[in-house]
Amino acid sequence: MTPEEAAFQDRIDADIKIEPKDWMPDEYRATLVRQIGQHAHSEIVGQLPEGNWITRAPTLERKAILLAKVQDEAGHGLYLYCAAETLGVSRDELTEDLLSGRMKYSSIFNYPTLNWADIGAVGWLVDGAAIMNQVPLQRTSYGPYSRAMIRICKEESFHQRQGYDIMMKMAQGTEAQKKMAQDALNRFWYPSLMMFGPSDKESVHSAQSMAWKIKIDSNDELRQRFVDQTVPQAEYLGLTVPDDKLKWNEERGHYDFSEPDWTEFFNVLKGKGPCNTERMNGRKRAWEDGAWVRDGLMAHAQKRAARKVAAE
Amino acid sequence: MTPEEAAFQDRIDADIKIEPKDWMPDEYRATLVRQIGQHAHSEIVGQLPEGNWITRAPTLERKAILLAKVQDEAGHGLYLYCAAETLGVSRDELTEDLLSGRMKYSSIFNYPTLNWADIGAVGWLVDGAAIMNQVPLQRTSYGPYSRAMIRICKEESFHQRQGYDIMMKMAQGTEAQKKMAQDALNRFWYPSLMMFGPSDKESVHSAQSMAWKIKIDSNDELRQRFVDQTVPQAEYLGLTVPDDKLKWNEERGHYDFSEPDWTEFFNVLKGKGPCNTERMNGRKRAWEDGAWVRDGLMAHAQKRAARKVAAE
Amino acid sequence: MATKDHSADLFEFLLRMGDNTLILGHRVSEWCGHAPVLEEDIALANTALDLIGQTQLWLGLAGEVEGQGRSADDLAFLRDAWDFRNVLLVELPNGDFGQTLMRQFLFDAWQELMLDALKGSSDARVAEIAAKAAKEVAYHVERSGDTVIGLGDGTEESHARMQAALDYLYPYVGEMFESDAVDAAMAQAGIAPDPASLRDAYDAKLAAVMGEATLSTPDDRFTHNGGRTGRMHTEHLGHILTSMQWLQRAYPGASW
Amino acid sequence: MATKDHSADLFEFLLRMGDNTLILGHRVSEWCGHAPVLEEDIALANTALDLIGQTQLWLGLAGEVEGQGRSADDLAFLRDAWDFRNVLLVELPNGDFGQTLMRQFLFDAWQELMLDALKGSSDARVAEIAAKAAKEVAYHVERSGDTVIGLGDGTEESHARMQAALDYLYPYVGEMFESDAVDAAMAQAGIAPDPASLRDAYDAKLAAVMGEATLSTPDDRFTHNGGRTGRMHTEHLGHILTSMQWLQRAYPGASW
Repeated sequence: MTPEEAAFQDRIDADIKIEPKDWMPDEYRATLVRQIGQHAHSEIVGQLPEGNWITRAPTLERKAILLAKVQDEAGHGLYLYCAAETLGVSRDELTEDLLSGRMKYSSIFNYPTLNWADIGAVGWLVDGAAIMNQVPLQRTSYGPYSRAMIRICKEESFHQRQGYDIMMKMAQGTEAQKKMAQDALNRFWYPSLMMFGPSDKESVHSAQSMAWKIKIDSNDELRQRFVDQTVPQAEYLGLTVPDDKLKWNEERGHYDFSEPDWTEFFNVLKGKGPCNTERMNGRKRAWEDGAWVRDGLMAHAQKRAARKVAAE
Repeated sequence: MTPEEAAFQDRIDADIKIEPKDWMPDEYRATLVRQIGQHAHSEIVGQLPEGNWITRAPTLERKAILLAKVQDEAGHGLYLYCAAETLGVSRDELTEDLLSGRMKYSSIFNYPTLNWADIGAVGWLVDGAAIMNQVPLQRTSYGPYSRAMIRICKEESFHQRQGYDIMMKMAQGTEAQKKMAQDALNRFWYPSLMMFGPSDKESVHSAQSMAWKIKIDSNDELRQRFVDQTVPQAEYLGLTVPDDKLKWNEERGHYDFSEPDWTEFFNVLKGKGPCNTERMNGRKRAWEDGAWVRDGLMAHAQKRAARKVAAE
Repeated sequence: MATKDHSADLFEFLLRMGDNTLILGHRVSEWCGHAPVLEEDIALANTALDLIGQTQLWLGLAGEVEGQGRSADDLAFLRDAWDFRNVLLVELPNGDFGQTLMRQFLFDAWQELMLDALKGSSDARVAEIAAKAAKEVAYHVERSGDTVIGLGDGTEESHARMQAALDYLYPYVGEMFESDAVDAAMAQAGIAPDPASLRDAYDAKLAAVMGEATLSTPDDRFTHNGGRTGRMHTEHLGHILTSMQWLQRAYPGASW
Repeated sequence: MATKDHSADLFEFLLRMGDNTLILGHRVSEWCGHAPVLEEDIALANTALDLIGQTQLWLGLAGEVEGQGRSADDLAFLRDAWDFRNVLLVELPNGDFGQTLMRQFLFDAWQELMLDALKGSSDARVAEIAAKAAKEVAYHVERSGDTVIGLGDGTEESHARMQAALDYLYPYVGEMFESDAVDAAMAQAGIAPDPASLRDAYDAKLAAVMGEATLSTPDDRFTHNGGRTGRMHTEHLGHILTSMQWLQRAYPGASW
């Protein structure tokens, strides 16, 4: 470790935030760009499965809530792209990386939303898992990222409650609604467990990231925490978690549960999830169809600036 | 009148068909091209208001019937373009004329189909009026046109019966269905009357066209015939024709009825009907988006022909 | 408060207000996640959200005035096309981003004037909704106007697209200023202005924005109509309803 | 006839057959009036018509086998997405004309083989429907195959579009050849072939057509699935149903 690296690590160990102008190891910067960028992209792509139900939301109130939520997600994307920009990478560069497939987004958004209860499940399970991941990141070592996470977590927990509220309505509703709720849980349970990533034993980057406080808890710890929190909620809803092996382990003080199908996880990561193609095509189309708008607004801004100079 | 013209007129007066290779006056040819082309375009554009309900047809049977009908209309378009081609104008030329607005299609297709009963009304009233126009044209002087009309009329009367059958179901259905049926009649009555064109008194071309047997009956005669036929059918359905002045005139042996709003007619003709823009945009898009298909198939045909030559 | 004698007309007026915001809100919400730039995704979602919120107020009051126990949701999700009273403009397809923003500006500019007048309504409930909505709409019209200007006076392509959008949409503008017996009753009762009385101010606003945008407003004042009277909507409305009303139609009586 | 013991499986099998033709028929019918050339308008309408006609037969028999009084229309218009049993391939959007025809060919080629086998079904009703449908499908596959060849071996642009269509659609092909307990029961009863048994002939057909079309079939045999078991459809199916089922949902119990 060079003296610079040692000083850097001392600051982190002392819980002093790293700020954009501070020296930092290249690998720290690169890891952060990858992590923040991927998170930002997830917020953007994450609009699509929910957007799929905006035009079919069953009441005006539900439609308004869903719109507000999707708007928040775009806002989160914005915070995160700004945080990434402090590391010297522009939003357009990150977008190009997303569209070319060089950067990823959370695989969960490659699953379809097929009935209205899915919108509840996305809030309850997906946002629930996201919060589980994000809450510790409020204490992450990089200042702008930490501050973005603080803002985001506040809104996310609101979203999670709204999602749970939808599930509650559905679980207490008609037979068809109950069936929708169970169907949603069946389809989103394992993909939600996958959101924490494969077991840390298999993850190469984890140790360094944890030392740098870019990553705070292990994937398995977070997954266990999620299961422990979610199972009683499912029970309260009267829904059945689709796992025969799910059982409270008195000794461990945790639930035992089945691992998700990691083959499926890696397939989805490779682009073979149910919706990868649709999601990427959706984003590509938005970007390509919007080129004339971005160009037009840019040209106008330049004209205005030129006129202003000429007038001075 | 030149001797050629006189001989031509004699043939027509003797009910001998004019065939493609026969001599004919330029104006006869031009009038026929305009009339047949406009009729062909009407069949093509006429697919759109009905197509608007294919994806929403209420039963499998109704969907099948509607598909068969729309398919017939495209087929009619094909017969008519072929008849026009015998006069030396290609289908592509006619299509370009339609898309550039140089040629028209029947204004009735610029009215929207807004509820399922409209599909009944289109069959009953619009096809009904079309048949009224077309039956005499089976005897028109130009052979290919006459033969096309004979084939078309057979199918059209079938369509009209199907339309009336829908109206019957609706008129005998629930309160909402009855209301749909009445609403459809309210909106399609006057546009159907307009299908016969303005009063002959105002039409400059009529006399010559009638002498040439391109036009057989006067617009007003046909309109009266349509009203006389349709009013009892409406009564049988228990529907009210939206005309306060409608009344049986014992002396004339016909119904007295209100003229349609000819200002509206001329507005629609000028492109200001409710759906002119949508219809033309629909056709333009089909044509432009399909260019690569036409080019591709043409290129393939040429390659095949070239290969065949090379193999010989 | 002047409701008793005018309740049928007031109901109709409120449907017109609420159906406008409902259908436009629906259209705008179709953009979700597909805007040309992230800030626009946020702005479009925000606009849709405001419009749906206004719909809740207008249709909520409409149901109250009607007095037959219909909620805002009942009115939104259980009427068929012929019972809708929105102007045709708001039903038209989104087209490209330019067409969507042009439609938005043409509507926002009208809505701003209408709401401003409604703030002085003799019906306190109407005045209250108008006051709340006016704050949101002031922001909408500023934003949509700026975007029309930016794209109109942008590149050659953006200018051409915005001109095409204006040419396509302008023949639907006049309907917002048409008056009928309902409007006369509302005007007489001091509940709402005669829409025709708003046209001059609207034209001035349009001239200013289109001038800056270097766009030509068509001379022809011909207008399509039939939406706000329910006489004849476009074919688009029925398709909107198939999505919008799907769950309520497929699962009648369920609570969401 | 072997129905008694297998009626639940047979019902499921018949839904798979009928939902395939229903959903594909619906998709194809969306083209109405918008094809690149008039002959194609006719051909597409004709294909849709045949598919809807086959749907009436398959779903009609399904309702009969189920024995709960549901008609073909009830099954088509009153089930929600999760009860549909079509393969995902037929739900996918039309895209451009090339994508529509590529999807058609990939389905037609399977359907031809399936129907050919079903003509020898131990269930006379199934055999009869298959015999009728096979005649129509022989024409479909000839036409869609010729079009795939014509556009694949056409211009540079048409070639590129057809290759893109094949790349997009091929990962949905495998689902047509998957087998489960339902298929095993059908095969054992001699009612229907094991779908997997059709794959070799399909691959040969595909190789021949794609060869002539100068298109490259992807090597990867990965397949999306979930449609024919009902485990997980695409997001597209729900949107299809909003249109398809609109009138039956909005006006329950009416007769059309």
